[in-house]
Amino acid sequence: MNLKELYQEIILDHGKNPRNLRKTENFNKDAKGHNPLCGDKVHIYLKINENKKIEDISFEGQGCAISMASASIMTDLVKGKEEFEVKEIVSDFLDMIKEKDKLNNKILHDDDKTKLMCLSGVKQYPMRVKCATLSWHTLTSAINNSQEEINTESN
Amino acid sequence: MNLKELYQEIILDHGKNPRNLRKTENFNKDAKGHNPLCGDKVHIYLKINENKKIEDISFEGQGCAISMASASIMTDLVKGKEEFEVKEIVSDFLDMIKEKDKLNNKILHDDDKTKLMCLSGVKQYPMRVKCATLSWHTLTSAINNSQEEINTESN
Amino acid sequence: MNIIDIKKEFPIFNNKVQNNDLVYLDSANSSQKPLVVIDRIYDFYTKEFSNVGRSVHYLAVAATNLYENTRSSVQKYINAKEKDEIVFTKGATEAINLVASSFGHKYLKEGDEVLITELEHHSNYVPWHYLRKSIGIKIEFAEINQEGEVTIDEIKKKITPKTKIIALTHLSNVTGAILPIKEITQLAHSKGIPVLVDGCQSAPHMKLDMQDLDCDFYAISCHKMYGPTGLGILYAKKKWLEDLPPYQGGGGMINWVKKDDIGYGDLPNKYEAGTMATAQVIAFNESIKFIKKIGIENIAKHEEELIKYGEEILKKNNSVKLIGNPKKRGAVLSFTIDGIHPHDIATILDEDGVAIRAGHHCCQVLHDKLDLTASARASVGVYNTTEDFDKLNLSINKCKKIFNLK
Amino acid sequence: MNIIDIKKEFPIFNNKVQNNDLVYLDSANSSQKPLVVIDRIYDFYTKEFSNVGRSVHYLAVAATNLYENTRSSVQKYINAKEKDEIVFTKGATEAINLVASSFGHKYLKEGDEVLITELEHHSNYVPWHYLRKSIGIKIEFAEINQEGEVTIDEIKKKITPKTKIIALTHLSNVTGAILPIKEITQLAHSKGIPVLVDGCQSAPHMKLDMQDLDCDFYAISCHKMYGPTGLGILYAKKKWLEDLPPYQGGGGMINWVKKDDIGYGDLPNKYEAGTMATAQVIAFNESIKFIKKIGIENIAKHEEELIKYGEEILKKNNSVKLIGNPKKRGAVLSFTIDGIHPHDIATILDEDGVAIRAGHHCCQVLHDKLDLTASARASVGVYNTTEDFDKLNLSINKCKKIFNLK
Ligand SMILES: Cc1ncc(COP(=O)(O)O)c(C=O)c1O
Ligand SMILES: Cc1ncc(COP(=O)(O)O)c(C=O)c1O
Repeated sequence: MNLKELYQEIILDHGKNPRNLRKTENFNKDAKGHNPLCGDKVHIYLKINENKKIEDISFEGQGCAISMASASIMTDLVKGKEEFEVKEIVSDFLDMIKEKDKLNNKILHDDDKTKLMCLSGVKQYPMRVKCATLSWHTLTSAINNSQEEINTESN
Repeated sequence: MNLKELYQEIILDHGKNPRNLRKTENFNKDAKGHNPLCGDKVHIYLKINENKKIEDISFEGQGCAISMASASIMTDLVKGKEEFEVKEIVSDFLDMIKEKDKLNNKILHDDDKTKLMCLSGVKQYPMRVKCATLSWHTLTSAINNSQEEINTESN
Repeated sequence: MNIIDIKKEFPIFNNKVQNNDLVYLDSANSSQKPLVVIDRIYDFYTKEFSNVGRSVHYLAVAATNLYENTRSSVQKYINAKEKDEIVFTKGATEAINLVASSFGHKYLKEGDEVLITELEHHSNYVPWHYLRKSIGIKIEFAEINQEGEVTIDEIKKKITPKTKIIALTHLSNVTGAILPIKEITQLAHSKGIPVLVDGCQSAPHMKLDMQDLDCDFYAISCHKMYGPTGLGILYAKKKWLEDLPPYQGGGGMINWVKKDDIGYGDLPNKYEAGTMATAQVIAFNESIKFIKKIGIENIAKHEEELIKYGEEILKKNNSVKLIGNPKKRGAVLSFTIDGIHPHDIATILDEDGVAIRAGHHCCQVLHDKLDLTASARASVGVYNTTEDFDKLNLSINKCKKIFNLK
Repeated sequence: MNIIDIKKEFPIFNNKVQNNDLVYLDSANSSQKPLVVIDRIYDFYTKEFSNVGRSVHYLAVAATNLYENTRSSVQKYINAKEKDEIVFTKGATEAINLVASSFGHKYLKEGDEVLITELEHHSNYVPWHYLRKSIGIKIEFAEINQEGEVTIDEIKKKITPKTKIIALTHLSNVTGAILPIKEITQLAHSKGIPVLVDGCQSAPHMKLDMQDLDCDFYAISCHKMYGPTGLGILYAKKKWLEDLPPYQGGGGMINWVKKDDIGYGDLPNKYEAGTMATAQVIAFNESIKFIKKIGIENIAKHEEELIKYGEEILKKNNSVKLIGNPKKRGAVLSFTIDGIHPHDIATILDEDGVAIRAGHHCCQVLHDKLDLTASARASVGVYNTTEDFDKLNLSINKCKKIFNLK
């Protein structure tokens, strides 16, 4: 295991000073996520315009460095993207965390991918994978407006 | 262990042809006993006169050779005795089966004691002790007319 | 399949019991354990022990993975559709109590009927009796035929518009009858009735396929299946586990907890309250591997031959009366001897190292029906041989001699 | 008492965990097991295995005696008045569920109050919540004071004429507070209210005396007490066990069974339905012997010194905030570090072989009250040393460095 890989500077920075940690005014979609084991919570707010573009995204929540950094980086990356693009990014990220070596989507720039890959250190810490994926599952739920609260216990 | 001691001729005889296996007419006290583990059942009937003497005793029931022989020998021995004597015999017998080497009561004749000691072979078979004592516990219950059904599970 | 080699994997047979070789014919009560299972418990406690699910340190993560591996193995072994359909309990008894309580309190009301059979073990009767007492449901008994079987026709006859669940054994622990579960489930489902199967006696001896059987609930007892004591399994279709309320409440089964309300966790955590039998679950994976290594078909074939052999030898013994005569007899042979009570038989057999069970085998309703207070039962596992039945027969003859029977 | 010798009796410490010596500070979650206990399980399965209570053959008789011996040992160890007051369960969680269900359904009705505390583990809250849902009882929470304790005065304040049972922990698994159970029981009994004590955290660390405490119910978790997983104990006064209805139904707990009615068995069988955790019960006798050999007073003294040492060292660490400040702290030390989430702490500590727990420790109500989502917890057993706390502190400093804290 490699703590340095897990707690890279960028993770610590985003964990300490999360971007988009606020509540979007006039959000039109949202969802809550929760990890019952450790108590981590996240609430994602989306403002999607008529062209299905994410005009704004923000989140509120509490959690460990990994989960806060993950939410922070995620919100940064998907802002301005279109819904179908976001879905592809999310599933690419989840695949990467689960098993793949790298990100394969054609949407993100290489430097954004590099940022995201900083979260891959979590792969060596099975109990912490949930921390990294909570906000991503919750984003999917918000987009689908499925209203069901995301609960990483089962993921 | 010693099977020959357990299944002595006298036990086999009483087991096969139990004495007093009937229901006393005009009985004035009775009690039921039951061993839930093996299904053994016994119902004891007493006719006790105004002088507290056991005029008649009988039993109905089903069970293994040990339990039938024990009930048969017991009923034979206590018939005609007075209540206080019977109580002493019962407790002496139960003590013997539990821990003592011999019977100490002054009521029974030596040849009756010998008969009773035939049941002591059961001491080497802990799971079978209940078979030998069921009718004795039930007799106590009948004398006390406690109405509670004897259940050897806990004894 | 070489039985002698397999028997060597069970250390219990290395030691004499009261100077005799052990002839263990009490596997329907509980099976002996192969060394791989015992070793797994030992290794887990000596090198890897931690509680599961709750901590993030190395040992806890490893233990949690091992624990969940067993769940996956069980899922595959019984061909359940999803891993989440496997719930660990303390035994088959708890598994049935769970269903009776959770299903019963949600779906049963006064006058509703639960259909069980005369073959049922007390574990599949008492939990329903509780509902009879508390809710006022009725319990109907499908009756046995001359052979000690319960037929599909009998089930058909006993289903009424008020039947809300059918709960029945897969393999009788007394008559050895194997019930036509797949047909019964089809029939029941055609009338919208769920089916619970008590699989205690079938699981160690038959190939299990939940998706083929299509039953709603299936209860398994791990200690009868070459596994550790203190562990059982409830298989339940996901729709039921999602739909029914949880059973016991405690740590690990919640989602969120406030002073005024509580949200329950997802499957299968919802049904696994408190610290589970960690070591036992982890070791049970070895039981499954053990069975798979030999092949359940080979085990079944071996046991079938054994029981046929036992049946023949006992039929030739003029004092012995076999109980039940099912078309296909599972791994048990129950019998009585006129003139010798089953407890006396068991005691005398024990003197020769022959371990059988005597009593009502937790089936008093069945014994009442057969007009018996008790019976003797010889039951087999993968380690038994025809020689064991020879010894049984010899010892029975000794009983007869002691009791002066011919 | 020589801790190094005692530590040698726990084989887990012979192996490195990820190249580190194991610093096990997660005993409140589950304790490690001494070799005598592990060996007992091994020997039982390899040489003596049989199911208990049901068969009359030699192995079954021997196993039954061993099983009952543990019951006697437990009785003596906790100074219960009678052997029949000891009921084996699958865990403390089941023990509390049993009482909540059996007592609740017999004695509680809408509007009645159950008094618990803010310190309670979910295992001593969720089962009462079920009754809130099904019967409509109310659950009152005795509040903690500044130090994280629940005082007798607070209990007095929360008792009303509607209080029907008080259920509370003996030793908090988060703040380490030890509650004045004897005084609370006296107070409660003076008002005719029975008391259930969750003894999970106290049993491994304190001398227990049921007759002195005089509580009505006491729940114990054997795996936290150097015993096997999958086993718990419910102590209950005989009058309650006689009075209350049984919990689970199945084999072994009945007296007679007919198609239309069932009679339940005597104590303690009435509460032990189905095949019990035989091997675990038998092995737990060794746990008790192990504790008795060292002496619970010696264990308590050692752990007290340890906790005092840990408390001092952590108090000196400027970033660490201890949770609770009870007059006498039991074997747990919970804390937070401003700027580092407990899960990050636990992961970083784990890298050095330091195993602690992070989370809400199944006490969400308490964490809400303390305005925390999670905390870190170091807890000790007889095998811990002051060196373990030195290592903990070193690793905490490593966390701080990674997170750029001073
Ligand atoms: C205070 C307390 N109560 C109850 C429990 C539940 O015990 P178990 O999980 O062994 O059933 C625990 C341990 O998890 C505990 O610490
Ligand atoms: C047919 C049947 N059902 C249920 C049970 C109960 O299983 P357990 O005692 O393991 O809970 C048994 C075994 O005792 C059984 O044979």
